Amino acid sequence: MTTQISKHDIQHMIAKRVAKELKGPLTVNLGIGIPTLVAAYMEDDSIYLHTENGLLGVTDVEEPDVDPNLVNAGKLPVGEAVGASFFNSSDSFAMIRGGHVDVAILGALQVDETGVIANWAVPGKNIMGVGGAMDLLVGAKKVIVTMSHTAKDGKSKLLKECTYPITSTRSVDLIVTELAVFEVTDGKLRLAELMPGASIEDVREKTEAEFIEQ
Amino acid sequence: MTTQISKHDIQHMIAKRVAKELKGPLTVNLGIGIPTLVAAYMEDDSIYLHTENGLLGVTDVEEPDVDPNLVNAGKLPVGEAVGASFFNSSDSFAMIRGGHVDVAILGALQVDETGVIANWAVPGKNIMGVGGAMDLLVGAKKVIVTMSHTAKDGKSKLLKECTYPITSTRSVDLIVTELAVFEVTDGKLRLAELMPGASIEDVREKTEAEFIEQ
Amino acid sequence: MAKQKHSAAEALAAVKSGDVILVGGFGLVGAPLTLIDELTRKDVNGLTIVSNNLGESGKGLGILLNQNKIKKGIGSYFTSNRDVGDKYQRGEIELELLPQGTLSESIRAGGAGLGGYYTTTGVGTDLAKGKEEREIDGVRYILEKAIRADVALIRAHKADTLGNLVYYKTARNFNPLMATAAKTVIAEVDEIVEPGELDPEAVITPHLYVDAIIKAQQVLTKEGVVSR
Amino acid sequence: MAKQKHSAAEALAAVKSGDVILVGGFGLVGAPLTLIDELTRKDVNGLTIVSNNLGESGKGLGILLNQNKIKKGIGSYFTSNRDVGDKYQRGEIELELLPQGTLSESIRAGGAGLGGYYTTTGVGTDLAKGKEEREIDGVRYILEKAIRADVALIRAHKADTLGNLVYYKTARNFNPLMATAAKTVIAEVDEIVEPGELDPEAVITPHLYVDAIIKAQQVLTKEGVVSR
Repeated sequence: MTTQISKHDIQHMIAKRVAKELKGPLTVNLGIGIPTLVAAYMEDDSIYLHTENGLLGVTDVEEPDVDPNLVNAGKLPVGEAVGASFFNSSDSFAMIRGGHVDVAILGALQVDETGVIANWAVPGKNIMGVGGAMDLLVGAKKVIVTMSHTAKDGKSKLLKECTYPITSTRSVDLIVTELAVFEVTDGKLRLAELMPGASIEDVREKTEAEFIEQ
Repeated sequence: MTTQISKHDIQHMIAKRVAKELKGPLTVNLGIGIPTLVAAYMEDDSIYLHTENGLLGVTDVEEPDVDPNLVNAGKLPVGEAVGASFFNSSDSFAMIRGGHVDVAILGALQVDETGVIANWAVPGKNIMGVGGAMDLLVGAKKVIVTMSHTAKDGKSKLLKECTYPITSTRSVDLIVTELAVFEVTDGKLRLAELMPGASIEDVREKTEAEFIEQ
Repeated sequence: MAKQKHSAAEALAAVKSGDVILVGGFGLVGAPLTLIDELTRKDVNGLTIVSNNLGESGKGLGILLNQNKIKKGIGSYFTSNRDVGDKYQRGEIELELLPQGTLSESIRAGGAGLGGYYTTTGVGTDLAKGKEEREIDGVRYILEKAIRADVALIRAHKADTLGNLVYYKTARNFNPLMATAAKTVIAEVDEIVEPGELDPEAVITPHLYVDAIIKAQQVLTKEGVVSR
Repeated sequence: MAKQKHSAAEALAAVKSGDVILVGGFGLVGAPLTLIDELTRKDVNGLTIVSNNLGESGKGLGILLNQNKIKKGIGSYFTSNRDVGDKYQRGEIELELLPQGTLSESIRAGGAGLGGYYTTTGVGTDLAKGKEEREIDGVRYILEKAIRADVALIRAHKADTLGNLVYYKTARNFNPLMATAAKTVIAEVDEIVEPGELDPEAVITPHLYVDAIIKAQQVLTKEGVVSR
């Protein structure tokens, strides 16, 4: 149907779409992967990036200015904005868990049809890492999920029910894939938008979860 | 028996005796009243005074240097030592409640014969203030109580049982009055020392609590 | 943006009757005197005030008290204002007395999204009455609940225009905690500077906590409270 | 006094088999690399390590892991070291996985003398299994217990000789919390200065928390970990 586009292009298309959602002033926490790419597309000066390892005011950094002790939650080098502040991990998570971060943008392995996500563990493997995912899910005022619409095996990642362990009982607010944008309202998915090049048939075919079409 | 000495002199005698107990390095919190006077008699350079309103490194201050925004827990002007630090109230009480303050020196209205004290409320009056008393009692590694041996009506303040509401179930470690020094061990008072000019008969007569005489 | 407000009245626009209000300060030190003064002029009542003390007789929060605008006080040391006891005696105010460490920890817990916590402070005393007690690893604790509010009125030393705050000496006290635990946080400061002028390592209250800033007009000096 | 030690070995003198040890850092950033290195040379075992992660395969705490000195790991992200999973599979290590916010909050709670606290994080998930759940004011919380330790190994930027500490950028992370929650706190720093050289308003860890200080010899640079 659509011409094959690269994984790189898909990721950037999703990131660009998410960036459109962000109207400042906002404090935003970006997860690892696609969410990190969102920063490059944000156009509003009054969006402040929070990273849970202890910085409000994350910026990009160019190679000559890389500081090994200034990194984001993905352990990638970052810069600090004018007006930034540093704090310890419990103060950082107090911001998250206390509801002071406006938006969290996260990746997910699965989303169910009520907007509950699984993004930290796979059954049958040892449960080895959770990081700040559960904290962000309960604490952020708004949660946006970015992910590919289907898994490597072609199966939908938008399911009737998550088969992986859930991250929180809280429903996310928005889901952006390479095919569609879904809003979650009253525990139901609603197709808000088709992504460039995607058709409603694509979305129907590749979405196991029930969703409202308009 | 002893010649009448002034309240001022009594207070300073008690403060001086308490100061002898303090061998640095120590972090010490001084309560309001007689405890505040202890500072003047401390001779060890490595004693650091903590005040629960947010300063480690309290010093005396002379009138020209008084800063209205630099006070101790009694709201009296103080100075700051070289190497001092400021912190907020919850960090300050985390120090106290987390067991990081070595010694608290407090006043008391009553002490019972197990070393439990009452120092924050009087029955029949409205209960209006507690401040940091209960926090210091549970948290300080060592608690030293300073008080006059008897109340204004002449009755002993060292009682079989407190008639006022207790501050904590924890026994204090040392009690210093104008007549005697008592150590508290295994929930029993032991007379450790007579104060200058006091006789054992004085102490027996004015102490309702059971105590071990040697 | 535009966190900087032109007047205390503008900054207090969101305050309404029935609100729970955190007020910083340890006595007058670190108290938001300008905002308190303005609050006494505002037509609101039924307030719950969370503050270490309720001012002094006829001063600061003491004026608000005498205006009968305070329905309930939560604090650790009401003794500093004799009017509080009189009002309590007459049944005109509800009071909740907390150990000072519990007051500060509960406000922090509110800001950090916690429901409550177990502390040893107060165990076995009159202030533990009605509170759940439990043993954890052989130690007795009581459950204290988090405190959250509609509004926080705080005092800082400097703000940048983004809302980052630093404090001054022992005027810090409850203010940084209160900045985390209210829906609307209003700070009065000595000076407002440009972003970049505060050291990122030394910012105490990051700007995401702060909604409005005004310059202090009532200031504590050696000679007492002075208008400027 | 004499908090300043001449060597990492001297600083670690108090560490013994069976100890619970807090280790600062988020990956290598803010990790006390010199002290970890020395710990791998020390003849101790049966350690419980509380740290966000257990190093990388064969690096930092990863060496200690491969030496079979770690009985139990408490952290939020063991994924950074594949050896942890293998050892766990073979039943050679006990693991307790906590959300990162819970890990940091529990350490703070330990330092503050609390028994535990109620958090919404993890409610309804596999990580809530076996944990007490309760509703407070209509919200579901789980009980998390405080974490306390025998020893904390932390990384700071500067210390004064009294033991006051300041940190550097995102190398701060867990270090100031860990400084509050152990009986013995050992800090490695870039620089040791005289009292009075650190701004009292900007000290992050007041000296009462710190027992020993050494100068860092293993340092994270753009080129990786370098001995100096």
